Amino acid sequence: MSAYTYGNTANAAERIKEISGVNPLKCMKCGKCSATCPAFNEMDIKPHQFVSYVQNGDIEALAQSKSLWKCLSCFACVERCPRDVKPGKLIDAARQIVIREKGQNYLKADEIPELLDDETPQQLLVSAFRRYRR
Amino acid sequence: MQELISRAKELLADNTVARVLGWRAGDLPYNPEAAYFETPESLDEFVYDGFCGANLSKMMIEASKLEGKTLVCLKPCDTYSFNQLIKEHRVDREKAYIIGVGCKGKLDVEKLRKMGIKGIQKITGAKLTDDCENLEIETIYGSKTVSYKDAMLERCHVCKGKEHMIYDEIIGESKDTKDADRFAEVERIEAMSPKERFEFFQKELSKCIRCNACRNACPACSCRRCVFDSTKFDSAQKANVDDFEEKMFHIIRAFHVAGRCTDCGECSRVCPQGIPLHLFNRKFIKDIDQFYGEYQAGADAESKGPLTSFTFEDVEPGIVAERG
Amino acid sequence: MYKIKKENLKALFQMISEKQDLILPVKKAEQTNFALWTEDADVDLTTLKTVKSGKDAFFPQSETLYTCVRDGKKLSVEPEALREHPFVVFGMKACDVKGVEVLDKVFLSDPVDTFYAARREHGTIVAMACHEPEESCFCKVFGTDAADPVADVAVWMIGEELFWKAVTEKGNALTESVKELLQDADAADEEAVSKEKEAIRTIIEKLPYTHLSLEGWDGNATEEKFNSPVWNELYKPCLACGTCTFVCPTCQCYDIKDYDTGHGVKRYRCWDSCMYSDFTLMAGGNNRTTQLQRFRQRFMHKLVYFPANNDGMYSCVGCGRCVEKCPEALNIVKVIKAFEKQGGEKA
Amino acid sequence: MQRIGVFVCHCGTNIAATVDVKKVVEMAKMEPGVVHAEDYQYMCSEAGQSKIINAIKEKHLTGVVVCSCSPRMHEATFRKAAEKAGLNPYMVEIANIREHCSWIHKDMEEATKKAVILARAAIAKVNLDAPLQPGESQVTKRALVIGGGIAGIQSALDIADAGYEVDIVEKLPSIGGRMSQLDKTFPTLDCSACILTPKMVEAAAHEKINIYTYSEVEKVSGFVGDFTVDIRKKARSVDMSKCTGCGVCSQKCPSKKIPNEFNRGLNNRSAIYIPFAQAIPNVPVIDRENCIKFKTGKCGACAKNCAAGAIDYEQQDEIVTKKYGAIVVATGFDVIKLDQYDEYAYSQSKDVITSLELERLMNAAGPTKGHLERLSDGKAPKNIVFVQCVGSRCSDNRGKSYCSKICCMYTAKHAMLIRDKYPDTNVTVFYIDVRTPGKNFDEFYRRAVEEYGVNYIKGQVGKVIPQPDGTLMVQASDLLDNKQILMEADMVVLAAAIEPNKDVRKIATMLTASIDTNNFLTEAHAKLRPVESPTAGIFLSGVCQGPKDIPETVAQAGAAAVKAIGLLAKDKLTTNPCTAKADPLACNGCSQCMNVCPYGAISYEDVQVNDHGVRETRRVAVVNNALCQGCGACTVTCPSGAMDLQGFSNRQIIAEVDAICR
Amino acid sequence: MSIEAKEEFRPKIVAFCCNWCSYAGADLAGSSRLVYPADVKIIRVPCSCRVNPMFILRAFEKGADGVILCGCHPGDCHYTTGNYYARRRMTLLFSMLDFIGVENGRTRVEWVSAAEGVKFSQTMNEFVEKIHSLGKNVRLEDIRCRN
Repeated sequence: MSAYTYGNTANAAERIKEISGVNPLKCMKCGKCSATCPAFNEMDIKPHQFVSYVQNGDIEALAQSKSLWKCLSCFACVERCPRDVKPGKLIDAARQIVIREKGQNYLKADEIPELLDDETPQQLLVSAFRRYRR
Repeated sequence: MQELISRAKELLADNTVARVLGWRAGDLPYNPEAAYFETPESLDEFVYDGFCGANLSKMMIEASKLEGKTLVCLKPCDTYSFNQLIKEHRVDREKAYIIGVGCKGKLDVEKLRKMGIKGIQKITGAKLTDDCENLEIETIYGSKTVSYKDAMLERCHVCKGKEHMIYDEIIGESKDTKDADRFAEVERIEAMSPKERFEFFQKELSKCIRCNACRNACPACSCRRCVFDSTKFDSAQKANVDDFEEKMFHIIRAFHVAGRCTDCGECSRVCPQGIPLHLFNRKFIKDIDQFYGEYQAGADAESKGPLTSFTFEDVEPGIVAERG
Repeated sequence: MYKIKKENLKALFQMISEKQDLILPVKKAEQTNFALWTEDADVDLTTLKTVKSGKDAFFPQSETLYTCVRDGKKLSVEPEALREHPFVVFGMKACDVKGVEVLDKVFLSDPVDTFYAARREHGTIVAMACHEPEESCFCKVFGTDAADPVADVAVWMIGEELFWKAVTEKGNALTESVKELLQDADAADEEAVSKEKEAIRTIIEKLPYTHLSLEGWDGNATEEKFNSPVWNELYKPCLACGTCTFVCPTCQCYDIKDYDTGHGVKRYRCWDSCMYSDFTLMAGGNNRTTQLQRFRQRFMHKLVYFPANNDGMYSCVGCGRCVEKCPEALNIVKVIKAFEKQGGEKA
Repeated sequence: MQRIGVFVCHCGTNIAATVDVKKVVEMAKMEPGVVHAEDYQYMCSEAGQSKIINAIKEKHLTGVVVCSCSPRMHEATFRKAAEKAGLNPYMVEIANIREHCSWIHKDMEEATKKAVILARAAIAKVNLDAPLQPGESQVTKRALVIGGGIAGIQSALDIADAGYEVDIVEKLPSIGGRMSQLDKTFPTLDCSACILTPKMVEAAAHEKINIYTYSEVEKVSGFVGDFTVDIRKKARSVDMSKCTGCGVCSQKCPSKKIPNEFNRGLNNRSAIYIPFAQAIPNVPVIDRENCIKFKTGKCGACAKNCAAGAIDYEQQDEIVTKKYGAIVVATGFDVIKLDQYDEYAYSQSKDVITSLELERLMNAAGPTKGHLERLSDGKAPKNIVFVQCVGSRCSDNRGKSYCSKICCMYTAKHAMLIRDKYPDTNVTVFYIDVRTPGKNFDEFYRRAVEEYGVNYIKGQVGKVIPQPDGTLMVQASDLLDNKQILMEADMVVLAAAIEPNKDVRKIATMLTASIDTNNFLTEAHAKLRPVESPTAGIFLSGVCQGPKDIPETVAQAGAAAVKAIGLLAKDKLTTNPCTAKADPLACNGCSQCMNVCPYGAISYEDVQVNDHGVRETRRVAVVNNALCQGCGACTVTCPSGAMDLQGFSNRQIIAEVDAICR
Repeated sequence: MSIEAKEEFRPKIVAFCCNWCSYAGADLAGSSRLVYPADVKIIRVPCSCRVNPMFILRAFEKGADGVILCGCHPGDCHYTTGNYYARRRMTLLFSMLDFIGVENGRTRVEWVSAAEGVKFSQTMNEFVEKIHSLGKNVRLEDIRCRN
């Protein structure tokens, strides 16, 4: 079905835009996303840069970035973005693309109980399921 | 009826009125016609019974131009039309002496025919004073008994009430004949799919012969020159073309009387093809009630009609698509 | 004479319509009118009077005469083809057939109306006797026998059977074409038909209008009737609608109009009514400006002008449709009676 | 039948590049009534117009169709040309084949087809056109200015100087507007009051200017040249003719805890008050909602202490009805509410303020007498952070989509003033872009950076977090350094977006002036008629039309005044001849048209008619052409079609519909 | 197949536009080069209240597949109240057309100001799309116009 890889930049960028519903061209580069980001310092590609990476179709770099996995999905950037660009959604979409590319490497329902510990918040689990199920 | 005649004679005699507008007995048991009576003697032919369905208020447009007052007999529902005509300056209140006549529901000979009754020779029970539930009908093909209710015009089943909205005096008792929901039929059609609705109206309207009886009987359609007879819109077509003309005629006619139509039911009563034309008017009335608050045209002679007024918060036309 | 079982009528209609168009009373939305027969048509032979008479079959309410098509500055005119496909009108009553006779006088005399003539030529009328005449009927006044209609074929519906009698050549031809469905009638059947005729005639004698007198109404009465004061009151309830004219089997007035199709014009004619305020409206105005004049015109035409020009033939056939359908309960009978009464008062 | 000429404009390549104009000419020639058709490069040019004029003369044209740009652009041009050739100007119709066709369609064949159809519709309409004669109406030689800020004052002064009477209606107790609240003005740093007050005084003293303060426009009727306006003079409770402006009443007033609007609520005022020292008129007003006398019936301290006996508790609102020829709208602006911007802690910390509040804090007549101090503890702030674009340039529903235009400059001004007066204060400005298009603007901003050491950081502030010790933690990003910044501040100043005054919608509705989605009044043409409303006789002055700084506002105020003067200088106006007209023979006299007419232009008269031989007296509708504006509401209400609109008649519109659908 | 058939259908759409707002909005859409299908043809009227139901039915009679009326936003009428009347009239008319079984997507009212070129073009794009999905108007056309 999917003929692209995230290396196929044009396709992958389109796919990210489609999944996230975000038009990166709306960004006015104010940096409020980066300003609000609690994980800013752990990221190699900063949230505001994420937008231009998608815009430029440089998805390979995103896929390889640490940021992809450092984003907490707290959505502060989504909340605060004055231009409706919502970098958090872009990151999330990029993450999904990467995950899907990994093919079999999904979390299976049976495996979950073992992985559970009491500390994990319910909400996180549910949202993880929603995002990473097949 | 006798009381009505004596009172009319009195009013003619003391010159309060110059003429009486009522009904003259017909040559069949069910066909009285509207008539003017100018002398007390002529009133001997006066009749008022269940078959006097015609709404005389529209005739008052012409009567208002005559010298002197005209005594006009108006049933409760007719008085709504009269009020509306006053509002539109078409009749002169000062030229009318209104006797509100009692009404226990008007009869529809077509209903009798639908029951297979033919060769009618005599009907009893149709008089206002007849205190019975049934009509006794003698025909060439035998006698029939029919319940009065079953022979009533459609409009009487959704009667607006037995009160006269305007009158100088009232003669005769009226009966509440309402036993059906006024909008039930409209709702039934609304519930259909668009295709079914289209087929329903296509079927009904294809019967239309463009005889203009509905228009000419309608007290709201009182235009001196109807747009469908004039060159104002390049729309004066007389053809009974099923695919458009008839729809155009009936929609526009209903639109022109929207907010002014009192729902007197004359259009459906007079239609020779039995088209339920009142459905158009009632649909507008239902929408108006729902969108702009309940409004009964002719309940008074002053209020602004719903199409000549507005509120800032009116619903958007998109509601039609939204409600599906 | 032939007969056919009621239950086989559908097969009969099917057979007729294989070769010809079949027009007969069909009930649609509770009203019965003449219409083209189709497999699923709700044929209604019991209703005595269709709302409109069957005159549409020969003189349709609206018909295109020719079509102009504009292409740039070029204009082409395409006349409408005349009727060539044969058709049968089934179930007209004696009065309706008489109505066609009246129309013939108008449309077949010089100049001949080719559209009408073509239809008459290709149309066969099967007329049906009136099983149960009604109180509004007064065909006898005009010499019509509802019990024995004069048409191409006459039929009687008695009990479960329909009796069929070819009257004219056209009638014979039609009979031939459906013969395989018809059975020969025997003496008992002839007897039944005679009985039916008698029964009808007996009832007609009892009808309230049967003995209506037409005395004083003829082609010579123009002056007297036209100037009568009776009209002054009589017309007043008239709504000026066209119901009476449109249900009438003999009214033959039409208007000619153009319909703009956007790329040309379709010239069509459609029934008009002398009751309408725009009837015969011309650039210079209207020759009849009041409803009184229009009302008078209709009845004068039926009872005076038409007989004056057609050897005494009235253009009313006593079908009683106007009696039934006038929204204000006015009708030709009331007009005749009003004059009768006024005459009586005078005398 | 008309003799119609069709003129197809190429508009250079604007039309000709997508519409085959030759084809349009060829097709137009096929239409009924068309006796002439040609195309030309620029129909609106002198040469193009003379083509029309020549054709009218040579071919005896009775109607003209120009296929060109929008009629809103050149209808008047072509009508004038026709008039020059002796043709009634209303026999000209425009087919809009540029804005409605060539500019929006890419495919030549498709665009040409559409252009042909649009031409056809216009030809069909001209075929039914009738010559129309415009009427005349009087001009009332007085102007109304709504709003008494710098825009309104300037417009009023200019109009009055030209010799026309002007009334200013100001909602607040004093004229002066926003500018009176400002401390200094950019880029010259002169004192706002010093330059505004003389203008206020001049306006008050001008013999042609009449000022209604504490008043509102209540109702507007009429039309260009002849507006009738109801002005509600709200009860001041002080007799202006007696009051000396001594101010004793305010001092004696026991109700003193009312937030002072003039100082943006940073301090309090009394219930009877003069809004600010330079107020004009210098007459107090009783705020009845907060006055003890009005609330409880007891008190009356002001009346007791007023030597002039000017206090009048019985005073009632008064409605003044006056006529005006022109109306200038100068309703100004406000800053947006910040309650939706929680991240900046505006409602959580007293030390997060708006720039307008800062103006008051820095003003010598302000709540702190001009000392810059924290509102929470009165301490001098050492670190001040400015946040730009708060609510501006937002496409979410919290803010405004537009740039408020003035913030970059006033922030530079504020930063500079603070650094100048308190050199040991650190000033940081977080910006997205610094926009300085204006004379001496960029120089001004550079001075702030280069000479005053203001720290400009590119990057929006993400969050302001009030700390337990009363300081504020500002979290932002430095986009150029690609670093996240956590900065401690004592005061945060937000450059809140500006928005049109709340009342403008109400006023626009009364004036039937159109308004855009941001509530700015719409100009008649974005470039060519920027100070006029599309509604004739209404002119736009100042920020009500769009964000502006003071010099732009004054310039526009002057321009609006000139337009108004141009109108008032005329003795008579020609009225639109496209008015309604009733056919007395078809009129029923039902009054429905009268009920819907917004101008009261329809009355009923008993007239003698001859209806095809029937002579009678009938009650029929009569339209007053001077009052009718040609909306057409009556025409649809009329069931018989007796009421029709000249120039847009029923048959014409139907002919257009037919032409389009065929 | 079906795609081809769809391409062949070019709807006829009549747009009545108020001179003061949506007509100017259409001009703005034009000068901003905001594309919408050529199927839309605009008729200029002084106010939305000038539009008679007869015009709309006439358009359908003559073969229009959709009719849209654009006027000033409620409250912004150049003539103060015109669009309020238009709003009531059109609401009732559309409801009636719906009642007799005419697809309710064929008629639409949209308030578009002079400043809303984008909205104008968006509206037209949407409307044309809608008409495409409804196909040819067969329920209100006078078939005499077809040949």
